[in-house]
Amino acid sequence: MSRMVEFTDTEFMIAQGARLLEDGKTFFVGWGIPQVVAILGQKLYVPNVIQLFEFGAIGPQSVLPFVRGTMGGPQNTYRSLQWLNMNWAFAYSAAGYMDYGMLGALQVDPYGNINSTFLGGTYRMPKRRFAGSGGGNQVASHCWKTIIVIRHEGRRFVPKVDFLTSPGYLTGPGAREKAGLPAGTGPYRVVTSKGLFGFDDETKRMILLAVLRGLDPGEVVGDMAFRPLISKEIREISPPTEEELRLLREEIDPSRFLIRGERMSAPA
Amino acid sequence: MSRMVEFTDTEFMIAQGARLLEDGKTFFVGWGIPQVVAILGQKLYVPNVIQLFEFGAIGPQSVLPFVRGTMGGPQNTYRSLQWLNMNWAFAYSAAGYMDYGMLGALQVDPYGNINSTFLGGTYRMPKRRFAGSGGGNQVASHCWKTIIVIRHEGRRFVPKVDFLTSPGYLTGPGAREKAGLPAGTGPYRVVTSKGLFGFDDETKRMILLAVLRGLDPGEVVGDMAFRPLISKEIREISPPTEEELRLLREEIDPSRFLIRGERMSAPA
Amino acid sequence: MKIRKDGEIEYRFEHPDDFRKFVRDKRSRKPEPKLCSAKDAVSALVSDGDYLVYDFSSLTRGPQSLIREVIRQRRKDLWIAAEFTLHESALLTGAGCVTRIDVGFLGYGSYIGQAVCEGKVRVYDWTNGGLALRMLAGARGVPFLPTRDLLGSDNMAVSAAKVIEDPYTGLPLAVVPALNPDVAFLHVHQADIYGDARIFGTNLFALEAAMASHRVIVSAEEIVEPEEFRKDPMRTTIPYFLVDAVVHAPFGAYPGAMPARYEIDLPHIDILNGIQNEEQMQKYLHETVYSVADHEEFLDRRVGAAKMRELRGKANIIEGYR
Amino acid sequence: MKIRKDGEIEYRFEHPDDFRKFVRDKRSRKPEPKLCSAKDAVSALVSDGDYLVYDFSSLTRGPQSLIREVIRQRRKDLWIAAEFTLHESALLTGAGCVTRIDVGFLGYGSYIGQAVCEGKVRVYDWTNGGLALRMLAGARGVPFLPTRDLLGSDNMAVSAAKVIEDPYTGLPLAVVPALNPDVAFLHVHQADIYGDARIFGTNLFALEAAMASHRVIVSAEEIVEPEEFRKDPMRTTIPYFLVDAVVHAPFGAYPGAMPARYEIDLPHIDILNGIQNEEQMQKYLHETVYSVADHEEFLDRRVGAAKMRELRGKANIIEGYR
Repeated sequence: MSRMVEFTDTEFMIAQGARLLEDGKTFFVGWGIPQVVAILGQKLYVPNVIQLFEFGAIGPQSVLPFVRGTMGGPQNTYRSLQWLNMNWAFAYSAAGYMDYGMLGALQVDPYGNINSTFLGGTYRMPKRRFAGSGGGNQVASHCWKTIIVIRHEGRRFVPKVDFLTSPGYLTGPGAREKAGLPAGTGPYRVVTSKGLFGFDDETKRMILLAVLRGLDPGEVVGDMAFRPLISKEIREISPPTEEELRLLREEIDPSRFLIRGERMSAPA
Repeated sequence: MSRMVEFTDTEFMIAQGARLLEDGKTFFVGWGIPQVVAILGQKLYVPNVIQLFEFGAIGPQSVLPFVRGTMGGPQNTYRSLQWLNMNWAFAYSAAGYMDYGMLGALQVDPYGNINSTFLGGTYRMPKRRFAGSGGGNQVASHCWKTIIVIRHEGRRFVPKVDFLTSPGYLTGPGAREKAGLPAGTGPYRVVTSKGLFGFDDETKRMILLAVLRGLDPGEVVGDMAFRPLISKEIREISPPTEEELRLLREEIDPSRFLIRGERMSAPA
Repeated sequence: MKIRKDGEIEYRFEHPDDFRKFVRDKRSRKPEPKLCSAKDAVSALVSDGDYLVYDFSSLTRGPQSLIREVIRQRRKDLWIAAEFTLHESALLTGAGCVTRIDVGFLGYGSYIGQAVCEGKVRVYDWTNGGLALRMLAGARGVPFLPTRDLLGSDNMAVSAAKVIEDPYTGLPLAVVPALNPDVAFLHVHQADIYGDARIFGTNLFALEAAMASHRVIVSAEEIVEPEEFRKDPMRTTIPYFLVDAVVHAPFGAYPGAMPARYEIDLPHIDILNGIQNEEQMQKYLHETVYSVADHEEFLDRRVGAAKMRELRGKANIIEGYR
Repeated sequence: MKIRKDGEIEYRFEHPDDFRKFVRDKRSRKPEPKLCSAKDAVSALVSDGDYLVYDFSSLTRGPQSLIREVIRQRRKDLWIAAEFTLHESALLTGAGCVTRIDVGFLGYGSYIGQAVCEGKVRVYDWTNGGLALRMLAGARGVPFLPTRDLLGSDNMAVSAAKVIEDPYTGLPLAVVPALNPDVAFLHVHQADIYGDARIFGTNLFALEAAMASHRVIVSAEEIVEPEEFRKDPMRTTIPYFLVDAVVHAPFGAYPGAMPARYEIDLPHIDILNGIQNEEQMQKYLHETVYSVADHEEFLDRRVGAAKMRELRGKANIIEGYR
């Protein structure tokens, strides 16, 4: 049998995200994991991707190693094409210049609606309160294709989000346009720690496209609180490559601040 | 009898304008004569006036001599506090930061409404077409006190302007507010080549406040196509001082590009 | 009246004509020396119940020394815009200074989340883009600005954003009301004694906030000659007539970073992130704020010359920051 | 469909979703060399019937060499925004290139005024502020922006500006529709071969126009290394992915001035201002445009090295322009 690769769920999500990027396109980068996805992708796969940050950095080329807590600092605004401010950053996305956006989520529903605001209880009296939208709502509203990154825990995939922080396809086909959101936009992929989902063209519901090598699709969707669609042929996702892991662990995040997580393994 | 001073109507209007400025206030400067008014005023009377130009120069200290046709060039953006753009310039005025504005006019009506667009005929088929608003409409709408500078020719003072380019008091008291224009704004003074007009608090109609020394108020208003109010006591305006004329002729506009005009004289 | 109610939602709103009158009557255009201590600036310009905004974040170029001074002076009932902010919300809440927060991004560490759950502070979610746009509206003197986000999200329901029909296309558009804060804090690289200020690098809405606010306190790493600004007007972020007080505050962004000046103090940030309960919060506030008289003493006794040297040394990326 | 009618008023308007799709499908984000001749740029990117905008004015940093190339190629039925413009409107009208003008400020010299009276060109008065705001709306991807001017004036009646009621105060507000031009011309101090561009000094709406337009032609006094832009991102006016063509055009603003590079040629400007009739106009166009193959030959045979030396020498104010 083939050699097993060891990695964390975060490393797997980051690697998947990096592989999804398209060279020569623009990428609206959210806080945290997306920052590392952008760096890894630019190093390995998409040298000409243009990163954009909500705080006004247009096209930076981040300095390595990634220093945690430097959102907006010299390391991740280094060698930008242009330094502006937040209203200009969102003008770029609102006018259609941002091809991809990437966001984390606490909860996601079958239509890719994102909750990053609170869990349980009510808005006024939540059980647990989190950061909220930040610029996520703008990213999910403006970017042509939004990629959601979420740890694969069943309870995170809910029929209805506790709070709709950032719009997916809302209630289904045509709902975004009806609400006034820019036409032709919406969630594109959901990267999890076990697989990759897309959205069905007709129903706009989440559909399983691929799973980590060695995993059983049935098990992957088994514990989800809603039943996603399942593509006829499920692709297999190779685990993080040696090169991806080396870059992540040695060059990008040697302090393991962002890449740490649950240990996983899969056949190389 | 006292010595007579010789000057042009333009020089007189510029001198009057310069005397109206208030030190330590902001002044939205329009094209042409207002530029020279600002320079003369800053040199002689109001060293701390902050000039603002629609093309984004905040607080420039113009270089002498005034070079015609350099609107936006290094000479009249020199030593600015800040260089921005047009949308920011009008943000300053819209948010209430501009105390005074100064505009020229083809026609003005009893309420200080300004026409700088066309004379005669219709908008589609005018007899004579001119530059139009430029930024004049914004200046007259946003600034707290707008000063109008106009050559004293009867036909320019009309009951109704051929085209309302920049708003005065529109149809009278309360009309600006009713139209949605910022409260408490409006025309403040009308500087002509023979006298100075203000606006009656109650009726918002133009009222003669002062005339050039030696002129008869009755004659000044005699040839106007509408009958302005006349203040109980009409002040006397001294002609351009030696210092004003020296600065204008020797330092500010030696080429006499802007200050030339009809010859006048008055007792010193 | 600057606070409005829309059902159970409260939002800060001022009629543009009222703000304009304030700008006309109360904001001097005269170049006057405004250099003063943080203590004097905050006591003169920040009152209980004020709405406060700041730029940039607690990790980068945030006005941390001014925030600490507000805490030291125990202001009450403040309303803040937690725009791209992080620890400020938690600290100001822990110190009992803040009762309402427009979000934004609610920072991290579990303390502030708990405070919301326990009803210690009332939050209104506008999103970062929504708050930045509200500030732009306030700076442009218009009562609202339209945008094609927020639509379809629950942020619409918990803020005073509304949906209108675009008169040109019939499109539903979200609109947000102008925001004209009572006070804005801006920590900058350079300022002169009149208030002309320069920020190097990106900013959230520095100029918008300065134009839209009733009062502006600038804290600066360095005080430079007024002449410097007129020699390079493209570099001016804020002109003096938008500023009410200038505080000379080297290391004013500490424990955050000041781009090209000093790096972030990560161990200190970890302490902040680790604050879980009231006891830890009060201990932190005592050590960093209450037990020192001012920012200078804080640097002296709680940070130290060696640490500052170290952090300065780490700030090795200076390209573009001039 | 990019032209709308509102009664007898025509205005340029594009649904924001249509412009967004164009941006997605037709505007490359790839760094590709875009250096080309004015001839190639204009023939490839400017078509009959296009809506054209430019920044700054014919006296200062205007894209005069590009305007002359448009005339040389005898484009027809153009619609221009005469924003803070001066002679361009007259020249383009005299050359039969323009049929509609959004005003702005209609320049001077009596020629253009006569053309309007004779119905040679159709004008729509939006005011400078109105046009700048339309450009900002186009750049921000919203169908309109509100403003507290235009109200009560006749410009409302001869443009497609409308009055709406503010949902927060009930105030009447003027709104102007977004403008998304077909082409924007920007003459800049420095550009690289990909299109990154720097303007020194003030501008009208350079970034707004570049973001809001379908195609952008940059003409530059100087071509610099791409590296230069990334070393000083605060100085970047336009990033490369907003630009379609880069033309190296020394003295491209002639007879106007290029701040800190060369002064205005006043005698030439006097000739322009003196144009009163068709004969003088055609004579001027023949001498300065039709009878020379391109900008280089124009400088060579119509301006001359001595004059250029003189104008360079007069540009003695360089402070701040870097």
